[in-house]
Amino acid sequence: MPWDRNQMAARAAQELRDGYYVNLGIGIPTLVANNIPAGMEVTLQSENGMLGIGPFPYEDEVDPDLINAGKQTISELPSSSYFGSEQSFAMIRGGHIDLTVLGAMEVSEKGDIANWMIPGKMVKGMGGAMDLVAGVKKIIVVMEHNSKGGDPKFIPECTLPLTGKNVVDMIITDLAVFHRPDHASPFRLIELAPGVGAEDVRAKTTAHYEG
Amino acid sequence: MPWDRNQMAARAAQELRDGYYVNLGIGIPTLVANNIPAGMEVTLQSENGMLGIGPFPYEDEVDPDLINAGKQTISELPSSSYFGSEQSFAMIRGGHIDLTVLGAMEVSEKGDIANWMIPGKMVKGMGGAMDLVAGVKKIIVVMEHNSKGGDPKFIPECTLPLTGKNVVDMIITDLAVFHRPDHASPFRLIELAPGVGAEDVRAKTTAHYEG
Amino acid sequence: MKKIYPDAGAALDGLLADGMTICAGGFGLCGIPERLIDAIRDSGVTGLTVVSNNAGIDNEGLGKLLRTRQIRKMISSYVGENKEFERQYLAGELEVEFCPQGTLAERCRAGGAGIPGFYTKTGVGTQVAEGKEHKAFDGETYILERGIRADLSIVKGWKADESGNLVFRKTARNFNQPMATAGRICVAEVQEIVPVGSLDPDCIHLPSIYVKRMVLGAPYDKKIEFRTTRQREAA
Amino acid sequence: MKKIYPDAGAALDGLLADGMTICAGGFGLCGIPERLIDAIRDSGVTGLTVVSNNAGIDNEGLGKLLRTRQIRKMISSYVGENKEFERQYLAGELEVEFCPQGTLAERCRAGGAGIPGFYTKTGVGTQVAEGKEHKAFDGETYILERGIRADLSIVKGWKADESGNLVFRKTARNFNQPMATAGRICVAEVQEIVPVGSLDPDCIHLPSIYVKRMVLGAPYDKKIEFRTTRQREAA
Repeated sequence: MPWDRNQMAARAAQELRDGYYVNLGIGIPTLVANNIPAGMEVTLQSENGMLGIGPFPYEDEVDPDLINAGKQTISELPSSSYFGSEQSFAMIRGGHIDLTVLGAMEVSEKGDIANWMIPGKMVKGMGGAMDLVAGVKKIIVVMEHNSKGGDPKFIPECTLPLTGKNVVDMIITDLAVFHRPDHASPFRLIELAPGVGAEDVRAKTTAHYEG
Repeated sequence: MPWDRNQMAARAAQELRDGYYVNLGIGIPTLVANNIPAGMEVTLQSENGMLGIGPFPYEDEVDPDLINAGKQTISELPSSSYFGSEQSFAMIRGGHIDLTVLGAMEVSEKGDIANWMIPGKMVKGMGGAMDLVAGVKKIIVVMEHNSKGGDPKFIPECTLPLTGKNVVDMIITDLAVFHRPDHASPFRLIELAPGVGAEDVRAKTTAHYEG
Repeated sequence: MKKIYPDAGAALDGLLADGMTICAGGFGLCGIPERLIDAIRDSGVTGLTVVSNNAGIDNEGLGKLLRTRQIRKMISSYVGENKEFERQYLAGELEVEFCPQGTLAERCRAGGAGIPGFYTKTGVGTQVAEGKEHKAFDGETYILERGIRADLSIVKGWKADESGNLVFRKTARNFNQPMATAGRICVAEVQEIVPVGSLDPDCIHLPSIYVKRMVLGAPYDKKIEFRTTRQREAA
Repeated sequence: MKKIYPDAGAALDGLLADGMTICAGGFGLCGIPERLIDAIRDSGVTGLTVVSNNAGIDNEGLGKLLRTRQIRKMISSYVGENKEFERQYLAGELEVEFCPQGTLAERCRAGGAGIPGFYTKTGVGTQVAEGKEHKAFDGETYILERGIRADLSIVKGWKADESGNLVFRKTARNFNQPMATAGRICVAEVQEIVPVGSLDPDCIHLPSIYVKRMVLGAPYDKKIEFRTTRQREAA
């Protein structure tokens, strides 16, 4: 049985380590915050200028001056700090963030990622995605294994405009987990969702991978 | 009668304007602070990370955490702010400081300045001098017209290693004031110390200048 | 040297010209210079290039200047949530230069710091890198990005003292800090102006040197794009 | 994740190696990481390259590591006020790379921000420009300067909370801020450690992400290089 959205997020959460500073993308990646193991200290960064994101606020705590990168109202923690966008991205681009979890439309077998633009559709812009994939120490993509139309999303070569080239370290889909130890190595299938067979995954994937 | 050190500083102070942000070098330039016209608001920057330098502290106010770029103890003003060295020099290099007054060993007729190094002697380093001459909007040099040995210091070509090339806007010596409206123009003699003749100045200067 | 102006229109007096470039602070609708945007709209100035992370939403923030067609070009990282923007963009009436968010923040900081260009890994191998100089440092490839200098910066602060020292509040700081430094002149609107000496000199986010003119913008009716909340658990 | 170590030696445990590069905060003797310098001296590590605006004075600050000959190379903007430095330098025992103060601050900030190189006007036409790439932007000439990354940063803060958020005091901030970001790991010593929640989140000078280990260094006997005072006027 394939993993659901929350299970995919839980799988990504297994990659967290005590003391990590982490940036979570919009969508499934946001759910990783609900799956941080008890007793583990993980600090969440928001690229609009905050370290230490708290939960959504209670109705009477909503503050227009306190939002996350998805422009949602949030709350602060006792350990939070605020800073400007130039400092926020100095952190991201300077390699100080340990891990980011992002969604994607396509990932190639070489670790390229496309998640910001579909030509011919309205283009909204890349926001901070290109900075995150270029700067963060470890890049995890969480995405459905196949598109709604059934097309593979882990593919030999991205067809959409790239967000970053040779940057992805791990791919978590609803069917399986792929990982590579460094950016010169190919991806390896390291885990299957319960009841999903390696042949299933192979049949639904066009990318080359090991294992 | 040539100007004394304080008179030279007073002449430099005539270039101040209300609302200016100013950086003063060590030595005679420091005396400019005592000559700010009454009623004029001038804010002094210290490149070690402070805007709004106050006077030297009273004995019981001395604070090791509060020094100027000359490493002297100073005091703060109600309008003071502190920042890091990267921000301090972003201000200087970004053209946000209106005026700097600096000492010099030599200035050339093309506006080059040498004030950091004498080869063969112990070299202490340029500190922030190269940043100041490269970034501040207006550069005023205050120096003796001749060296202790009687050699001209405003000369055709600097003989000492440069601090900056084609950067000086005004030269105030004990004998005269030279100015140029832009960095493509030659210097012009615009003022003489009382009792000093234009021929005196000409005889004691090897640089070409107008007027 | 009085920096305080009676209203946003007065604070912008003499600073606006058709075809100029403006750096604007804010992220989404958080920490945007509302009063100054209104005053720019009322001035009728046109052909603007606006450097701002976002473009507001329909009729809020910079959306107001899009609606009046005063903006010719946007330099932004993300412009969703704006139908009028979409219409003008797809109709070819509005030029857009997409710039990664971190590159945009750094370009403005660089411009303000006298740095005309810097190298970054962000965007290497993507459309963003096309036509830009590539250079290898220690075996890795980087692209050259340009510092941005603007004719004018408009920012929104929380508190300012009378000398122009400014502090921001929570995530409303965002792009206001780098944008303020990139303009040849910066005008700030704030929620509160306090006497000199009221702010902690160790906690000034934007030193007075950057703020040449300011205006008290309060009261503010701050808009929220996505109000997300949680429920208190029953006792 | 405990970041607090019992003493400076413990905080540096496992981080020191001969020939490494260290970024050190401070300006003159103001805001220097005294305890960490002492611990480096006691460790006996040698062949160090130290990036620091100054080199201390005789037997104070980095002067201690010069005296013990643990430093092979300094990257600094100003090294006056140090006889032992002068002796080693003139004897060719110590290598020195002079770097303009603003370029040094920017190089460390750049290194910490993932920028391997940037262009600046500072030093154009001087010895500092020799051998460096020159490039024209909008008709003006600039030189390429490199970002600095170090194996270790050592800084001195005023207060830290238990999570590693750090604030500095007055002009003791100086190079501590950019230096802290340039090291692959940063160790901070502070005068006071306060509980999480005690510091204003809008006024954190160095967010906790940069501070991996810290130690309470108090009590401090802060040295003053030039004690200048004025007299109270008689009443």
